[in-house]
Amino acid sequence: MIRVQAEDFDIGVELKKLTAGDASIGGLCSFVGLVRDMAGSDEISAMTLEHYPGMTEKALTDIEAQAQERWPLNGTLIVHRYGRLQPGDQIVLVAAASAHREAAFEACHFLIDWLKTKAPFWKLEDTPDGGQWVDARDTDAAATDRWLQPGISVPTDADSAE
Amino acid sequence: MIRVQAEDFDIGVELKKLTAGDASIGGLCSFVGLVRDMAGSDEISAMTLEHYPGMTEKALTDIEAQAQERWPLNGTLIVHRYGRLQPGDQIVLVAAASAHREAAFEACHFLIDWLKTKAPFWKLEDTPDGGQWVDARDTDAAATDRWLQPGISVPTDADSAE
Amino acid sequence: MKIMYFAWVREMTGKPEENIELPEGLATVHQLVAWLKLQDDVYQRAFADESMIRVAVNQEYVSGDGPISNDDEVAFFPPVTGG
Amino acid sequence: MKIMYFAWVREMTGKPEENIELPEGLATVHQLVAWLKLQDDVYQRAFADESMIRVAVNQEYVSGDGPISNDDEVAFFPPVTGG
Repeated sequence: MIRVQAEDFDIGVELKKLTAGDASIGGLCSFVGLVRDMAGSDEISAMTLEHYPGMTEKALTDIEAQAQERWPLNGTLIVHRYGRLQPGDQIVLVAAASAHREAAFEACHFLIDWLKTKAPFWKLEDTPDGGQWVDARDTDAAATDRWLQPGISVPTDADSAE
Repeated sequence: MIRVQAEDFDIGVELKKLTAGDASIGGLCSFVGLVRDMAGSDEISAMTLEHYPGMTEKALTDIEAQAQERWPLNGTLIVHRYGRLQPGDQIVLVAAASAHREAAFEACHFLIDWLKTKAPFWKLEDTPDGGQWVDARDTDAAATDRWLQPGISVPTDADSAE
Repeated sequence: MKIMYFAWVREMTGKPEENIELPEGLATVHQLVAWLKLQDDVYQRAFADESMIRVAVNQEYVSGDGPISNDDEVAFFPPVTGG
Repeated sequence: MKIMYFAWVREMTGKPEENIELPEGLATVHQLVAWLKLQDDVYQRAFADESMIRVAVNQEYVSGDGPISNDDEVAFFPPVTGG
């Protein structure tokens, strides 16, 4: 399930919907990204998230599908906001539910890593020197690439009941 | 922050409390463990969680302290239930908030891995053959041990702004 | 062809999108960029460092030699920074 | 000394806890267990496979040669299965 919206979201409500009625879920891992008041050494008073309507939804749907292909998941969720946000505001929620804890953790980590380099969002930060577009980071590209290594193990169903 | 209780918890409320008022948090990772209706091949109709009051709180406090020593964290949370639970019920919530996404993920993963082999809880499952104490699993011991490897990297503050 | 610009690429071209008639003989993204640069200085500046530009054709990432046609939606933008 | 039992160890001893006067000369967990086994068959059965028993003294994990004294709270239980 993916959603792109200007409004804030309630983590509890979102996760409840994701797991409701499925008692075969043993583990639910989620990650929330928030606006920090500091980035590097510039103080951030606010930021604006621009995105590419249409392509964003396609990209997020594709990222979810890839996670579900790699791990045995009961459900996944991506909610991403756009528009003007303040320090402390929630930007994104990703979550993965599985029978098994390792699958939930790895899939959730994968979702945010891939989203960061593949979903068409751009951050414009308000700084004391005016608006500044955030640069893409090498560490994010590396975080994405690590999921492409042949060594990444996909847990089997057999030996890791939650 | 740790809590041991019979009552259910609201993930959204708990996580809100954990991050409230701290705009230096960039990432919040959480994990919820739930009662599955199947464990191995036996159908589970319910389970009872016994614990060791006093030692439980000590053990959880110690696990939190170790996470905070290993990663740069703004906050951590462990809420664990005891008593009688039904399939689909929430058992445990662990969460870690940090400026950085990798630290939040790793610390959250560490919290649940260590809790599983160190916190004095025991699960008694109702099965068609009567009550059965759940056996400790080798995979949980291995998951704990991996955090003892000298190769486990602790992310530095420098190059991974959220 | 619909061309879209996002983030600082949009700011540099001065418009979020435009419709053009794709000239005969332009078959790849590279060729389209080269042609745009000939039309106006704003494209010269926006595409000065092509290594900083990402391209999507019909909302899928493509490389510079990706094929284009007059019915396509082509988008130019910087590396993404969401999440 | 307060001795506590949890999970199936509690079921096998038939009690969640008991208070005993620690006999002179018992200085380690191992020695306590050996002494308990002499007192009653239920301890023989509960501690039959000591590799399945974990021990905490004053709510901290200890090994079999961990020291004990009459003022301690000693707990015996199976490997934990929470989370």
